[in-house]
Amino acid sequence: MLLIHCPYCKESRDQSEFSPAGEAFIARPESPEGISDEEWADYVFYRTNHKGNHWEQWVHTNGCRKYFLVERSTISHQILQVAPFGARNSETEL
Amino acid sequence: MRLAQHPSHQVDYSKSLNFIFNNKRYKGYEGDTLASALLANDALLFSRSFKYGRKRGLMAAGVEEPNALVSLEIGGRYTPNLKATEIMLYDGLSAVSASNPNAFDMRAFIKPLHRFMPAGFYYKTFIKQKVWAKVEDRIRAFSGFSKAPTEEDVDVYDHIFHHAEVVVIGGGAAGISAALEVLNNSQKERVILVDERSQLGGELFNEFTSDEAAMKWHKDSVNRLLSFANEDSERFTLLTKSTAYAWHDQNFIEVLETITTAESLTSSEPQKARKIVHRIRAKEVILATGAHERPMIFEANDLTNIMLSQSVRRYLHEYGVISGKKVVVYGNNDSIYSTARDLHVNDIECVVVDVRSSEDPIEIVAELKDSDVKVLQGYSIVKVLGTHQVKAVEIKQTKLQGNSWQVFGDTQTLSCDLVATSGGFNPVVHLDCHNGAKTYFDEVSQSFLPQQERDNREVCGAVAGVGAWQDAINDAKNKAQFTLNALGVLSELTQEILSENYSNYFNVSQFFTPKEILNKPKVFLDLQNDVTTLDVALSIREGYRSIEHIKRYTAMGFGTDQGKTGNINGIAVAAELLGITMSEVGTTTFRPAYTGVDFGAMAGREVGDFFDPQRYTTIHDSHVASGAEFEVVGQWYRPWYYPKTGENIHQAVHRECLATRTSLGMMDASTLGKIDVQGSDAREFLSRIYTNAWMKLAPGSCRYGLMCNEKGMIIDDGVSTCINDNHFIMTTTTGGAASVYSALEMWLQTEWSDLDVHLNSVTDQYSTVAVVGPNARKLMKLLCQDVDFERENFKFMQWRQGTVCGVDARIMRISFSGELAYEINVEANYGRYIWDQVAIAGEKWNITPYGTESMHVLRAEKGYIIVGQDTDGSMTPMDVNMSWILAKDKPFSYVGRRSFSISALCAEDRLQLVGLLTKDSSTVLPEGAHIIDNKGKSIGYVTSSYFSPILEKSIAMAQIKGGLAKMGETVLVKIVQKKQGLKEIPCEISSSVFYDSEGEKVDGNE
Amino acid sequence: MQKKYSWYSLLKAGLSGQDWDQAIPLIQPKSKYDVIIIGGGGHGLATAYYLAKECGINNVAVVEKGYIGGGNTGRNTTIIRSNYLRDEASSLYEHALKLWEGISEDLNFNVMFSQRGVYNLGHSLQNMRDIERRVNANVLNGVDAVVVDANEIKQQIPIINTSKNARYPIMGASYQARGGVARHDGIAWGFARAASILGVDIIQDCEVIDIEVDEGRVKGVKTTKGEIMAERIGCVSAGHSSVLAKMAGLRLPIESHPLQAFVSEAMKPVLHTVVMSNAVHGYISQSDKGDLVIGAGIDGYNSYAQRGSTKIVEHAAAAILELFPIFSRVRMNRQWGGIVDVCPDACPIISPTKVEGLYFNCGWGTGGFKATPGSGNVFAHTIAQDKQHPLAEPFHIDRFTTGGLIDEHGAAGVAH
Amino acid sequence: MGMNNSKENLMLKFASTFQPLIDQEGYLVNQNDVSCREVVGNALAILRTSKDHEKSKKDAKEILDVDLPEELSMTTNNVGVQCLWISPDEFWLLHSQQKKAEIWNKIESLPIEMSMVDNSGAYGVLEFIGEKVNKLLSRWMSYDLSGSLNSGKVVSTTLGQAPVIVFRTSEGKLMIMVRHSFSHYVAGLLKDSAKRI
Repeated sequence: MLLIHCPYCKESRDQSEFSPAGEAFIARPESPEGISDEEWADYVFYRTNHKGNHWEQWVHTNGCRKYFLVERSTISHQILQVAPFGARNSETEL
Repeated sequence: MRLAQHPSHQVDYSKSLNFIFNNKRYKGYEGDTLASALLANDALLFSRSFKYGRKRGLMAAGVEEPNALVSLEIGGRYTPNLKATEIMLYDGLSAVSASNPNAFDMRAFIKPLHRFMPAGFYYKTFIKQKVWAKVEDRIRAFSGFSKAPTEEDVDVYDHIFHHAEVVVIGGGAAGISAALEVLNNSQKERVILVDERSQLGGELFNEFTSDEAAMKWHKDSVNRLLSFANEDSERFTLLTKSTAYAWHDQNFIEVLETITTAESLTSSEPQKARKIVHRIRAKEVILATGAHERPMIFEANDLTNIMLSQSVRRYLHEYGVISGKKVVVYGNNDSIYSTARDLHVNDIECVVVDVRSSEDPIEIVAELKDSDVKVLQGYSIVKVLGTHQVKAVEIKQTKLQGNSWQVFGDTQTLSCDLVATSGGFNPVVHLDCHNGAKTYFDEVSQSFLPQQERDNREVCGAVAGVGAWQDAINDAKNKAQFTLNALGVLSELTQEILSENYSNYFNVSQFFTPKEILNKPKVFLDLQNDVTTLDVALSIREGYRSIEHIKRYTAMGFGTDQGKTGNINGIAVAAELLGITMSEVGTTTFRPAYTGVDFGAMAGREVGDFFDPQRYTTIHDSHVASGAEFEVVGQWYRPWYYPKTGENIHQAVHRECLATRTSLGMMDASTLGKIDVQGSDAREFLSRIYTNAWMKLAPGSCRYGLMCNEKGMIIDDGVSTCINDNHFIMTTTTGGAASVYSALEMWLQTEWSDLDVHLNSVTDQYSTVAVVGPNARKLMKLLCQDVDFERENFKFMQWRQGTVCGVDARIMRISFSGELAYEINVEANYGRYIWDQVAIAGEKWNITPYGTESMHVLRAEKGYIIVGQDTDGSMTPMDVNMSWILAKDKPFSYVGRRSFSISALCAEDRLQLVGLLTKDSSTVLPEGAHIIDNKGKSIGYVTSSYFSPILEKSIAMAQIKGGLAKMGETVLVKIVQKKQGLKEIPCEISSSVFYDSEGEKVDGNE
Repeated sequence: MQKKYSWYSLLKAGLSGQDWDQAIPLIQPKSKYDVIIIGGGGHGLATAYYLAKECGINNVAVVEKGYIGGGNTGRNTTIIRSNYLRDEASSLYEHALKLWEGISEDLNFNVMFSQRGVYNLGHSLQNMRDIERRVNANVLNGVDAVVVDANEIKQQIPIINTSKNARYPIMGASYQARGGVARHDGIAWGFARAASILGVDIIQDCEVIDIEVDEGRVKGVKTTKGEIMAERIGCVSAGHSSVLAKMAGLRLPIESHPLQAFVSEAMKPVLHTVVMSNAVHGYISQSDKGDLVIGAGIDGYNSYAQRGSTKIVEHAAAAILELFPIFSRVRMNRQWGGIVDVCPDACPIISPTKVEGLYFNCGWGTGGFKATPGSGNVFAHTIAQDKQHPLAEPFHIDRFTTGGLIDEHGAAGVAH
Repeated sequence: MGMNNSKENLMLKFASTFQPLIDQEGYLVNQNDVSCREVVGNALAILRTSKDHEKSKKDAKEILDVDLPEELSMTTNNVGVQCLWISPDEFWLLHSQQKKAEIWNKIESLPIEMSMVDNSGAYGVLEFIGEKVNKLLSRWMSYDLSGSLNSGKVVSTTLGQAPVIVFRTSEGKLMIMVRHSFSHYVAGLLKDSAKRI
């Protein structure tokens, strides 16, 4: 079981309080009608599915109900850092 | 036999216990294990092996024991496949061998055929599917150890969460020392010490007869620990009879504690759990898990009374038991001399055979020789003589040439009745490897050691390759200091000066795997699964060369002992045969559990009623009182129907539906999800997540909404109420409540954080009583005076705030049946009261409570869909003929809209929801039956089907390919299950609105 | 020439000290092949076998980064059935099941396919509606299936708990008699041996570190054992598909998740069929060795670690006790995890890609083992003809763009 | 009609879902080392605040006379309204039924970006007393009760599979708020585990 630090509660809690919410930094297209089916499919279905350090979304379901960002190794499960939502918009840019 | 009493013995000679093994009565003492007690009674045969059914005795004294499998007790306390070495004796214990060594055994009977049944035998035989199908069950009958239980467990199991700064795993010399070092040098840090045995001390007991200092250190240290446990229980927790069986991510450690050893207790309502799983979240972990001794290998090494050297010592020291009078102690490391010395001290005749020809003999060897103990160095056992039990050993001279062992010279025979062997020690690295750590092969100790550096973890003592108890104690203090530093606790290290009487057991020579022995039959590596050196050779010869392939091909290490003693010899043999080093061969992966964990313990109390929460409305008890049958929806228990005495479901539903359509019905609608939506952007938010328009919905009104996901598929629906321009209350389906709520939060927080909207779940805040039927208005007028119920003043799809029977209520005029209906929402605590008041006041109209089944019929008569029944996650609003609910002119591209334009979602032959009327109106279609085309292929299926009491005919809804364009066409529903009577039922595709298509009923009477 | 497995050869070997040939020869890669299959699991080895046997392409290499059958092939609960809901899926899985029924003879290697029947339990009214719908669809598609009620289940499986008061009472089930289990290593080794006999090179401990693409066409692979060229490359690496895709500059509609399983200590036979329950997430059968083989649910987070959350395993144990209370004192012996490649519509991708000559067979999620021979068979033809095998057509990767999903999730969840 | 349409004696009509589960003295669990009883008569208002935390604090103080706590803690004002931190923009005002009207009269004056929701009917409040409270709860709670739940601390977590709010009002007293629909489940767990501590 992972031990996850909630950036809003500012405490580490057992994984059972949280729910994973998928890969991070997948923004909804500004104007869905303006893009091709390929681009739409890429947003809805396609994923990078990193092997290694991976940014993902978690929600503190049974806690403060906030969504936040987690950088976690999908190889070792080690959590490298967490961030409140919107603190960064991509793996690099802060 | 039992030796004279000695302070090192951990049995209480004043408490004698009776027990039964294989139907024979025996006596033992408190503190005995089943194994030690049987040895004391000279009962040496324990069970039979897996493949060849060979008779087997004890090899070890702990959890590494491969042979001594038994089942314990009977009935609700019957437990299969326990190791006799892990069962603490209690009065009245009753056990039988997993497979009885004294009964006839087919596997042993076909001994002459064994040579034709090598590893991988079954891959090469019974290749015809038909033949395999015939023989498989007969072959299966031979497999397995104990019989399965036949009754439900009478005991219960608990889980307990712990949080500690330091967890020390292993209560031997190192573990004790480490725990003490941390406790002595810190103030508030919480420490947990875990040990699998009932007495702290581990292997240290083995030193007691030869070393006063060991006994004294043990006594003092254990007392110190116990006083910590008693005086500062918040800070120090001592878990004995507790095995750390798994180490998960972020130092989450699971420990199985055995509470009641007396399995024969007979209480139906146990006051104690049988076992407890402690789930420990630790900051720092200190591993002091020790090492398992491994045997030397030689021909016929599976005969009874061939035991591990340290196990012989352990039986000697802890239980005062020895199973032989004339012992050959054989091995490749210094520990064998300690064993010989202890035997000699106890006046047991012994000979030492050491494969190593020593240049500089150590002190203890001299001692032994002085005391006339025969010591043969540079000799090896090549074969054991005897039918089932050891009678003698054949030895030959041995020398190491380069990297390979040579065996030469004449064969000598030494008669003996017990062989104690030691091939070195395997550090117990299992836990460390559970969450990803690696091992490396250490040439000095000839063993796989845990990787050096690791965050938040230290290893000390034997598991770290430290081979003398004195060193282990100081090593542990050292590592404990590192742990303290990691916790930011500053303290001074003080080394302990212990006895001079010193011997390093990890002086081990290279694995003894000479060709002369590897090529012999019956040189066993895995005794439980009968894996021999020849099997490993065959595996390699056939190209299964990876150690994982060898394991799988030969089944080496698959037993209940998980190869704790045998695997490493298998790796050594593989290395020898492949001509590579042991570290190149590597180990197989270590996985939880370190030792077996009862399913019951894994589940804990989350079984039966606690397996999953049962959620009730505040009106539940009333439903129970009126004899309702319940339907489970998500976690909710909803009334399904309310049978009167003698009624079946059809009669009850028929009555409920007619009463509702003709007069008055009532239902508990409290389980629907309710989400309070507030903020200046509440409207905008609703119009983004629902497909229809919300900007103009006036306060005081309600509106139905359909929710899709980005794939364009329907996921939920419900009515939302406009309280004011900035405040709405949304209802969701019962099953969808949680997922919808978190989906909405996700949109708000991750995509639309600019919107000023707050969501709050108010599902539990309200009890909802629906009053349904032509007489509903009359009833409401009775119950509530401060609301004007006249139809033109309180219209359909409106709501009013009022007082119902003195309780504040939000009354919504909405309908899921097409009848005049009101939903009374009150604070949950008054739900039961309102329900009762409605029932009383409704009596004059024969008000009838109805459940989900009637609700389904009533809504189906009107063609209203149920998300999850008429849709399945792959239906668009167009598919269910609800294009009318798709707003065309919303500026924002609401969720799912973009997908509607994708080609496959606009295809004409998609499954579409339509009505279906059987030509014979009395025939009710089975739900799930398929509609076929003229080729007999499925073109859709029936989603909902009922006999409509009010229409007195069968009605159904179905998904049919291109169905919306096929109105009026006749199709065939094919019944393909014998039970339902094979037939083809002609039906007409119709509108799915079967009743009151003009919608006149919704205003009720007057 | 490889010795054929038979009673005669067993007898001979028994008398001559088990002198068997290498079933899986130790081979160094050549510099060029007609086809390279990346991934030495069941699906990859099957693909190579059928390329050689049915498509006349023998110059094939299977490159495996570890040991063959060491991934999901060796980590699943070996359940085999074909009673899927959608026509496209059931046709594919039925094709596989038919191959299973003859595979041991075809490969001259007993993979111990045991057709002991598979029950899929229903615990709610909606479960039962879905079961009715699925079973009827199966029968119309010529797939053997039947709906059984709680009493019939109890008769066949006396140790199962059919009490109405259970938290998730058993209301009924779908039953497929031809379904069952097989020996997971057996299918990998059987295909490997048979493929080697037909000239396929199986190269273990050979990790692909890059896929070489030139002007939209695949050229070969860089591996830990050097560069290997090929005009056509088939990727069959389950959980690692996204990693390979990245090497070729592609993305996939796939996430890798942990899926866990565990076995008990071996007992005398007591459970003679396969029981699955999606509602409580417990899947169980008893192996020929006698241990209970139990599958758990899937973890929600991405992982390549081959381990998952404790909670999921413990829940599976609880689920099994709901169904079989008598197993409470039986002990879990070993627990492990695989990496499953999950597709949004719970159906596989068997498809060419934007890169010419590069094909992917992935996205099998939790259902891959049962498809092993069928998957390899249709993928082999897809690679050989550079055109999807008819049964594979619906599983083109483009379906995620055109919307032609094959939703096998069934009911989205009970709701009223 | 003989039906009581007045707003008097509402308590007569009040029925908590814990009511069928408690003993005569109102206890779910009543042992010498641990006790658990339901505390009725509470009202609960959920206060949601804007992104401008400072302004929200000011408004809450001025309009509602409550001090918004920072992170996982609670405040109590002079008229006994307890304000619990649930999330950065969510605070629960726990108060007596008598205070309810008073608080709700102020809602009109709340700024638009703040909102309030009445959830008085949604939760049952349980009071735990005794030295074995942590021991009992640690059977079902992963949270570090002994190490982290100091007096005045508020955490939302799970008890078994039920979402709950836990807070320690004083050294010896711990409160848990349970959604009504989970009351049978939670009561069952507590009674069962209490037998074996």
